[in-house]
Amino acid sequence: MKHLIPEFEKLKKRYPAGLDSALVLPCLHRIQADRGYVADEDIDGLCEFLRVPRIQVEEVLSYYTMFRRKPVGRWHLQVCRNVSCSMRGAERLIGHVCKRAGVSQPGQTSADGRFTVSTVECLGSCGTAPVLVVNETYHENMDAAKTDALLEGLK
Amino acid sequence: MPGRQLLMTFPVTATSHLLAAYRERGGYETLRRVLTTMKPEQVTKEVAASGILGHGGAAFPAGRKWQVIHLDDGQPHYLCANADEGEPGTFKDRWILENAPHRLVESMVIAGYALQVHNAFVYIRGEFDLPCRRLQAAIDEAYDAGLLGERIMGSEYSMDLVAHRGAGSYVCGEASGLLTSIEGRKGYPRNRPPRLTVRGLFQRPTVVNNVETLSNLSVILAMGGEEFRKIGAPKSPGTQLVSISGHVAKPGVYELEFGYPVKKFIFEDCGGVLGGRGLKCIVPGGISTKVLTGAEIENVTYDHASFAKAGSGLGSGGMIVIAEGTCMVRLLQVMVRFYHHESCGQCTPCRDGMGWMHKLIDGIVEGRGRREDLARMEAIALANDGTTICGMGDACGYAVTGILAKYRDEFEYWIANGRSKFDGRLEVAEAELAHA
Amino acid sequence: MPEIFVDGVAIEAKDGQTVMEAARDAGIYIPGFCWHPQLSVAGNCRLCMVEVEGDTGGWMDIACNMPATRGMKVLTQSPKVKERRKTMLEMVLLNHPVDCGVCDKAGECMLQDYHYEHNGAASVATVAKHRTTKFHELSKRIVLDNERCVLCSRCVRFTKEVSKSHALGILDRGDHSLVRCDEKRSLDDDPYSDNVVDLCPVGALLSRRFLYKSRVWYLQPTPSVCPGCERGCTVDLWHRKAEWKFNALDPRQNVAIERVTPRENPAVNGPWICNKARDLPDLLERPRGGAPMLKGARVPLAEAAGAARRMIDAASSPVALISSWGSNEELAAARDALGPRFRCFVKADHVPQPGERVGDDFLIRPDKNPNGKRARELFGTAPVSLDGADLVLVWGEGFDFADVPRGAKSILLNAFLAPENGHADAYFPTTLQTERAGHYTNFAGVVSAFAPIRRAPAGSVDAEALFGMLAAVARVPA
Amino acid sequence: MSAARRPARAPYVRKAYWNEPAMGFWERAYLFEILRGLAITGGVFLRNMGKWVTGRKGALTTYYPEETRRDYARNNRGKHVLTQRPDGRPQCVACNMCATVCPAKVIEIEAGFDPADAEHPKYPVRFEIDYSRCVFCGLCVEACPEDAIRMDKTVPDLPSPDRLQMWLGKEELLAWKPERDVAKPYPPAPGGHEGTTP
Repeated sequence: MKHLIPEFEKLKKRYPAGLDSALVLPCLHRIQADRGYVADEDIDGLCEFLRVPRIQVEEVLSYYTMFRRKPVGRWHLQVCRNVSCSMRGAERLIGHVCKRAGVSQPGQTSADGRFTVSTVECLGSCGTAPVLVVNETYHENMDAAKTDALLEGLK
Repeated sequence: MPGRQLLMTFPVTATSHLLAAYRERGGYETLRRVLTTMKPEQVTKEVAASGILGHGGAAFPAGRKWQVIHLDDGQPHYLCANADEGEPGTFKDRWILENAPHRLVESMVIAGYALQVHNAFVYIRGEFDLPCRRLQAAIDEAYDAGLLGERIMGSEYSMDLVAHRGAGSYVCGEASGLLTSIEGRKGYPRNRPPRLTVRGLFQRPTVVNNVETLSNLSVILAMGGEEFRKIGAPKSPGTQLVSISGHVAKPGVYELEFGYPVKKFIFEDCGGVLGGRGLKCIVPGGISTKVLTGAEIENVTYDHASFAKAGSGLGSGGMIVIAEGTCMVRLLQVMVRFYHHESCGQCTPCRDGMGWMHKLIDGIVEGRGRREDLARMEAIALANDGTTICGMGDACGYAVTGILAKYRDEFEYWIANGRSKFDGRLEVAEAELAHA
Repeated sequence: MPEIFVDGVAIEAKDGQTVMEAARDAGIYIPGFCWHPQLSVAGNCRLCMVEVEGDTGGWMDIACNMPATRGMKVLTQSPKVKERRKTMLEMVLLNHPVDCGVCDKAGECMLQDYHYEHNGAASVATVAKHRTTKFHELSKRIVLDNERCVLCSRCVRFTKEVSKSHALGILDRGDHSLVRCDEKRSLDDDPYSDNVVDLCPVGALLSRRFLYKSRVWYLQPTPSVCPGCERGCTVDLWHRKAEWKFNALDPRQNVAIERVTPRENPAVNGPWICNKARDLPDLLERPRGGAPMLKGARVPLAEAAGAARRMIDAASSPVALISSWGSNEELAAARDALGPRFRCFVKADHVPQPGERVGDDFLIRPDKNPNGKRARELFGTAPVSLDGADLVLVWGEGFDFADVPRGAKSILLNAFLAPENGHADAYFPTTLQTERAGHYTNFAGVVSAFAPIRRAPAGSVDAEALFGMLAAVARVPA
Repeated sequence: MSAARRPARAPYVRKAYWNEPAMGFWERAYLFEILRGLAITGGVFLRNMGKWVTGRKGALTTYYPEETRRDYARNNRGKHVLTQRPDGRPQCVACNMCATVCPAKVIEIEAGFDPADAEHPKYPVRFEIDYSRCVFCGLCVEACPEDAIRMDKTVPDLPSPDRLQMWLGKEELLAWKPERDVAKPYPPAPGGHEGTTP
């Protein structure tokens, strides 16, 4: 993460002076975007940069669902299974995505490391449910045919 | 569109969210007027006069919240827009962030000026990818155009605005949890007192308002508080962005003037229930409000007083329409699973109660249910009522007691027969979807 | 000074006090797991819910975060409050294993007490308990049983606010939350870590030292003072009650220090002590000296004392090295006995060991002896000098016998087994602070008392008495 | 407490009971009753002695410890046993409930920590019962939360001139054959609850 420090320095300027711990979340987001997950050495580097105790960063990483400590498949497929999505066919979609991605149930990574499938709670896309998020991009109003076409394109 | 439009005033195109398009619509003119002709106290007075209620769920008058801040107390104040829209069924703020980010930015500068804030934040859901990018782009545009940063529009006033991404936690949508999250810690809500307007972000006075509430500011300042008050229902001035989803033909975000008939809205503006089925019930404001049956919303109009009379609330304006034949046991299971997943784990009744309820309802669905389980779930919901640090305990309580009170027969049927009274599914058949 | 009413009793609350503090000061006990007088308010156990009577109906909130305001009417025993407590305890016990039988906290567990007092009913839960890690090693000294944990966050707040090691945190969320040490295991380096064991309201945090050693109701605390440094923290030494003494098992356990806990003392250490105090058995239960000796030969006390007397009589330039571990009483006796004839120097019995924290701004002081201040008051602060001495009286440890001038005689008073015991011309095994009563004066002048927990071993002699024996001779002017 | 400070009390009146035995003249004369008692005692003594001298069975005196009685009641509380898990380790978790409840304080347990066994991390390293002081009250059995200690019907044949030899340790207490205990089979029969199997 050392190469990101200039970027973090720039970010720091827009936050209140001296309150560096506010940068924990933005920095972790940036690190994860860079590496795909947050590694041990990133935590060390971040603690040193922001002068926050290590346990605070570990707590944050474990508390928020978006942060990962381990790498996931090349394409991270997240299907919302909350009320509105369930009402528009998310339960069907989860089964379908699992089948197409080659995993037996959500939470797993396919054998070839291409897909990781997980279920999430409400992504704020209830009006365009069901929603499938590939890495960070929303694909809304999904059905079996659209899913097939989408997954086809993800190599 | 039903009633008067304040925010959704323009056709959404590929460029309508950009600064140029916003300026064409007259954007940032209000800010210029405010910065050049008004004193901070006057702005607050206008907002108080408008009587605007918070659009985040608690419906607290924004003006009253602001008046707690003492501008001359010698310490920094912070302003925070709550864009952590995590309530299932709600996606109205997403519409603003995607399509009118500059309106939020302008309004936040106005609010910041009124509260003499020099550091403002938009706490935006981490999952919102496109809204995050659009908002960040808008902020960058605004910085480049001198609408943010040092000496805004040539005035003496400076403010920094940051789009701060959350990382996936429902509880961070609660104001104090949100602030704790900005501080770089787990999003644990905090005990009151002290109120956030006394000791909020980094123990400084902080105002947290919903994105929609803040976005309305430039409208209020443009037309004047008294004028704004005339729009909508008597005790609920203005409009509400309603996000409607579920078994409805035309889901999406609609702007409703307060006081609009709900039944008319669902059946005329939104095209009625999906697949031509009857209306079973609606969840009026995100899943944390009590459900209202089709009969109960017969004469309800869309405003706080009317919904309170019907025994529910507007919440965050996320309406979920539920069609006839939907299994309420499964629906509650999904809701309780959500609450269990999102409980932050601070307070005992929520931490343990949600897990307990989740186990109980899973047991019912798996056929191990007993009649006492329903009473137990109600007792757990009651134990959460008003006993937790944040409102999540109450929220779950509303959802559970609301459904259990009105659809108890479905639960008893499942317990007695080991299967759903209907087909046990939440979703409509694919054929019906295709029909829609 | 707002006046509030708790259960109808008028109470004067101090300014800025919460209802919880005001009520406790007035002797009204409001239960709570997470609240601790020395820690910040977390307000997460929700057990201290009280009802406040208002003009427009009452309201309920937690007492620990409720500022006492004038005229407030608080009810701590109303039916609503009792019902809430009962439900909260039900929730707490939902995933608690209730394995009191094997829990070291049983007998002094807040959850046990509260359950008996405020709930008392059998569990209403029909769902399976949530299983998580047991005996997770938080540090070399502490194990954590996550199933017993009630997530009150006292330990976390302790490392954040008091010991400032920031070692502990709560990972994950909801009912899967786990108290954990950071991955660098900072708790190993926290010299105050064992306080979290006392802080834990249930038996989730356990000391490896005390793990399964004894049930607490077999033990009794005796007030004592930690001799680990000049802070002189007041501690309780827990040892077996006389009526529970073992007949078949190891009789040494009947007199052993089973554990050490802080004894709250706002003037010295508050409710905390450092880990060195927890390890007092290591310091005080080393092998003992045995019997008095003359040049390595065991002799009766009277004979050794007589020989020592003759040595002192014969000496022309005797030097005494005074122990900074002597109690105030012993030091006074030593001055009476030795003062007129001896040149006396105060000696440091113990110096910081490698790896030990030398000093900090919390409790640990650099001088690792309990009574150096009093000793220096009585015997001066001059550095030790043995020039021209023909008799050296050494009291206590920490002296290298190679430094005794050639030809000089030596008298040694030492409690522990050491090679130099046999080298000294006269050796007296002395008693320890666990075998006699006395007082220490700490670096700030606060005097704390300690009491015996057991009888002195046969052959050992109280230093105070020994100085009395030697005094008769020593007082004679040269 | 001195007599002066004792509060004044009403004089003692003996309470009369409805079934008060009424003594006749001869009984109140005492001497005859004493003689009658001596005759009974003497008669038993002579009869016993006669049986013993002639080697016949039925003498009431048992020459303990050379001779012990075997005709204990079926539900006699005799020697303690420690029940075992299927792998033969004691069921005891060293919770000390038995030792705490014991009115004679004859049970002493030393606990050990076995981190490898997550379900039963606490186990007794030593478990000692002093039969010289045991009163066979059975409270230890009542107190045990794990059904780890029971009282066998056998009698602890522990006569010894030395008190220290009357301690039984864990190994002796564990020398128990579950199949022999018909009152409470162990491990419990599947489905049925304990104590009903003949």
